[in-house]
Amino acid sequence: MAVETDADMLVRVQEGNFSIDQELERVRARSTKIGGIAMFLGTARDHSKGHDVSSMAFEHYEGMAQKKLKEIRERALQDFDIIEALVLHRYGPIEIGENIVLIIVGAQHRADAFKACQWCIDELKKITPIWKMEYTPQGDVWVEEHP
Amino acid sequence: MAVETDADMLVRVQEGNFSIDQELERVRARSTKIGGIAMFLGTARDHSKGHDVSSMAFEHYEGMAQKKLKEIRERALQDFDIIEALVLHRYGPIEIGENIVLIIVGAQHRADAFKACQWCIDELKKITPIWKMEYTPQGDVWVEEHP
Amino acid sequence: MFQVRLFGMLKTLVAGSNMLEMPLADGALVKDLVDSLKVEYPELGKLLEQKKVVVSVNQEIAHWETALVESDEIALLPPFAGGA
Amino acid sequence: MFQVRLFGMLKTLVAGSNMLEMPLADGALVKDLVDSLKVEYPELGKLLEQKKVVVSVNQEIAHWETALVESDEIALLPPFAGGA
Repeated sequence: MAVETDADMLVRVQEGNFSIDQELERVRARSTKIGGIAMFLGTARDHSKGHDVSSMAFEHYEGMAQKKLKEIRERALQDFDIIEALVLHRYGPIEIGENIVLIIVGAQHRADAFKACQWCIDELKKITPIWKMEYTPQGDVWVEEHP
Repeated sequence: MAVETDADMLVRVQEGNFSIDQELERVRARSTKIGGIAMFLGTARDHSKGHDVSSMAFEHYEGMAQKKLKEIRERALQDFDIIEALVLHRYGPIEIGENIVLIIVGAQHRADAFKACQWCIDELKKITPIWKMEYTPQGDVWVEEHP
Repeated sequence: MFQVRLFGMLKTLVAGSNMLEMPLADGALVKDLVDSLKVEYPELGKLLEQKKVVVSVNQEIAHWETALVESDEIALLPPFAGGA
Repeated sequence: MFQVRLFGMLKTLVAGSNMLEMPLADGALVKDLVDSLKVEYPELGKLLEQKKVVVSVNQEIAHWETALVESDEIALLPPFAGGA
């Protein structure tokens, strides 16, 4: 599979869906030393904090969101013993069951890959200017995950 | 994507490669309550404990290997707050960079998915009768990961 | 006039607008902006006061002592909720 | 004759064969099998003694006190190395 592997493709905020196989190719193409790849895929649940959700939409701060995801990738590469990391987040309307966010971390060993992958998604939630609107039977709600 | 989702497809030892997107479909199709999916993909490294590796091959104990992977999936479903788990391992010759093992765990929340995914791969290495032959410039070696 | 971008639920506090304008002098601090907002948009002011909403300047989270110029890209950011 | 399956590096200890046969009586214990193996295949016996190789009976790891019958599926398992 021929895919672009430049750093810009490894950090993206995009409206459309993504293929995990294709994104994986970008990471594994970086080195034949990769032996363990940890991934996190966030998907749209039909339920949230006790209420039903019919669909959702994400809004991002164009520019700053990309900048923060880039920071996350760079800090992960610096602070963990890993070889490559990819961080993607979608924006716009998203149906139940669809992909929202993807983190892929390739390392020589699995423990490092897992640690870095968990750190990336935790950090993404903390520092990335992205907001979620949930459409529920009771109305539309902006979600405050970290009040 | 139409894929089989019966339990047999969620635990497999197979010779051929697999598509992560297709395997993911089996897990996410189980419930719209899934919000976090943690995955581990093990790939063939060209380097191992200080020596080069040109390719490898896995041998498994047919029957017992499947039985142990099934046990791992069932214990994961029982012991962790997760919704579905998939465990695949390849056997036969595998080239550098190729897929070897895949774990996918779907949960409502990401922390549970990560914990169970890590447990599955750790447990797989401990209890599954699978052996690795490494082909190296110095000759062929049976690898003893847990001597 | 300083332009201030609004995101997420903050837009609902300002009649659905994603931007507001505040009259400030170059060199004003973020806390001066917050003080002005408290007067014009009490609900917004309260969220800023409680640090539930943070101010970013040129795409970085700003301190209340950060000095502003009119060409700065200023935004008010409610709690983030990305990542699923 | 009891048939004993061999996996991984164990085959290299028995001239590349993936199976060996041992004369044992029904009701013999796993430790009796190990004792016989120590005589016939000293290298294999040593690995069993050191617990580097375990015995499985009907696809479950067996204790040394497990009793065997000829129809059991018996195997010798060297250290596992699956999972990448």
